[in-house]
Amino acid sequence: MKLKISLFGITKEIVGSPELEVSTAENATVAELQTELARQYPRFAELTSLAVAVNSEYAAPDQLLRPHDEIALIPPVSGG
Amino acid sequence: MKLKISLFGITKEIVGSPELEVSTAENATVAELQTELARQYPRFAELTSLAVAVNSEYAAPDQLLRPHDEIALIPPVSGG
Amino acid sequence: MQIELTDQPIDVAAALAAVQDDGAGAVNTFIGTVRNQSTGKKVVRLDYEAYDKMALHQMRRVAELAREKWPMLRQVAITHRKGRLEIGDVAVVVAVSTPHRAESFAACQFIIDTIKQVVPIWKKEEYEDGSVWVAAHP
Amino acid sequence: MQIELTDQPIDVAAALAAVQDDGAGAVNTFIGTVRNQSTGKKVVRLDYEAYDKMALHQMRRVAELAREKWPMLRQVAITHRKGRLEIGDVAVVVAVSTPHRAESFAACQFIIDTIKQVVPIWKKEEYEDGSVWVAAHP
Repeated sequence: MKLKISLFGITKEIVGSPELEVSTAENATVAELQTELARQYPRFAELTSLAVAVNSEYAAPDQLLRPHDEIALIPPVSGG
Repeated sequence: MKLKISLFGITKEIVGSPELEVSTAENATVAELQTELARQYPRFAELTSLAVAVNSEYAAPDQLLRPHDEIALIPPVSGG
Repeated sequence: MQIELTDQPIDVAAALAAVQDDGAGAVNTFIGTVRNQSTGKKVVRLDYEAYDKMALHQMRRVAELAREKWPMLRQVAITHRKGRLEIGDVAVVVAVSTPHRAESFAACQFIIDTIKQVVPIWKKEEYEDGSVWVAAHP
Repeated sequence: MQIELTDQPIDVAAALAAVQDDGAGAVNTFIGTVRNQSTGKKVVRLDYEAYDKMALHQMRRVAELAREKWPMLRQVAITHRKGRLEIGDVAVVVAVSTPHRAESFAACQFIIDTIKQVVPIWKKEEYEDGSVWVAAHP
């Protein structure tokens, strides 16, 4: 399936775009998505952390992804 | 010597005046003043505490008093 | 350091402005207001009486003590009200600025806690059926 | 509960007004401002980027979590700025009201500490000779 991933901050800079489309197996997990992204963008591995948010919540590694989920990469936050 | 004592809050109400004059021996201590006041105003003994301030500082019991000191009774404070 | 005792309504914005500092990333502010109840009784209003000279001196000392404990403290503003206050009125404002946030909380809390222990200001709570000098009796 | 994310200057007085409550005797406010330096480097300005929808959702969750931990919490107001900020600008305001003061400090500190951990907002510090996404790299 194709997943649209929203990008912010340094991940947006690394990819050079505010959005990214990734092809994964059906019912891929968050961990599988992370593995695929790390393969495509080696610079992600340099970050302190890189979480995945699904529908505005932080997602666990074993969470299953669906095509209509709102998915975003969350590099280390620094608000406040 | 004669000492002028400023009164506030409940001590002012007990005495019925914002100021009080007390006669003590020369070089009386804070503790001696407190004993004399307790004798004159038994209701002071009902208070949670009753400190003596000399020139805007809390005074220790053995501090010597002088006629020109600015002396005040400090019942339990409740500012803030 | 801005230390004030006033019988006029407290201007919180002025206290905040007083601690503004380009080297400070954190401002913590405590505002004490008059509640509509105290130990279960309905409060109608409050009267604060102050020993002005000593109150100002002791507030200054508390601020200095805070600066000794937190040397990175940038600015401190303390304003205490006196006289008659109605429900919701601001009785005291403490504002501090520090480079980082943890110290702003710690220093501000230390200042208000210490003010309540040492500054000669007395609060008389007025209820519908009487009044009492707070904390005077055990 | 008043939760906001804005690209306009933050109105601190509005946040304070939002937590006014006759049953609360204590208001604690944390204001985070842009410092002129960070880890020894001179900061010229900051750019804050936010994942708006999730940021608002997470700020709301932090406020709800605070209410679970401090059931006596009366009002909470959180406003975070985004976009370009200059030195001294307010980046975030957290204001809480509680009946007594200790809880106002604890709840406000919990909220700002947790915001800094979970709310998807990213700060880029601009120096005279470059810029960096704060905390992005170890």
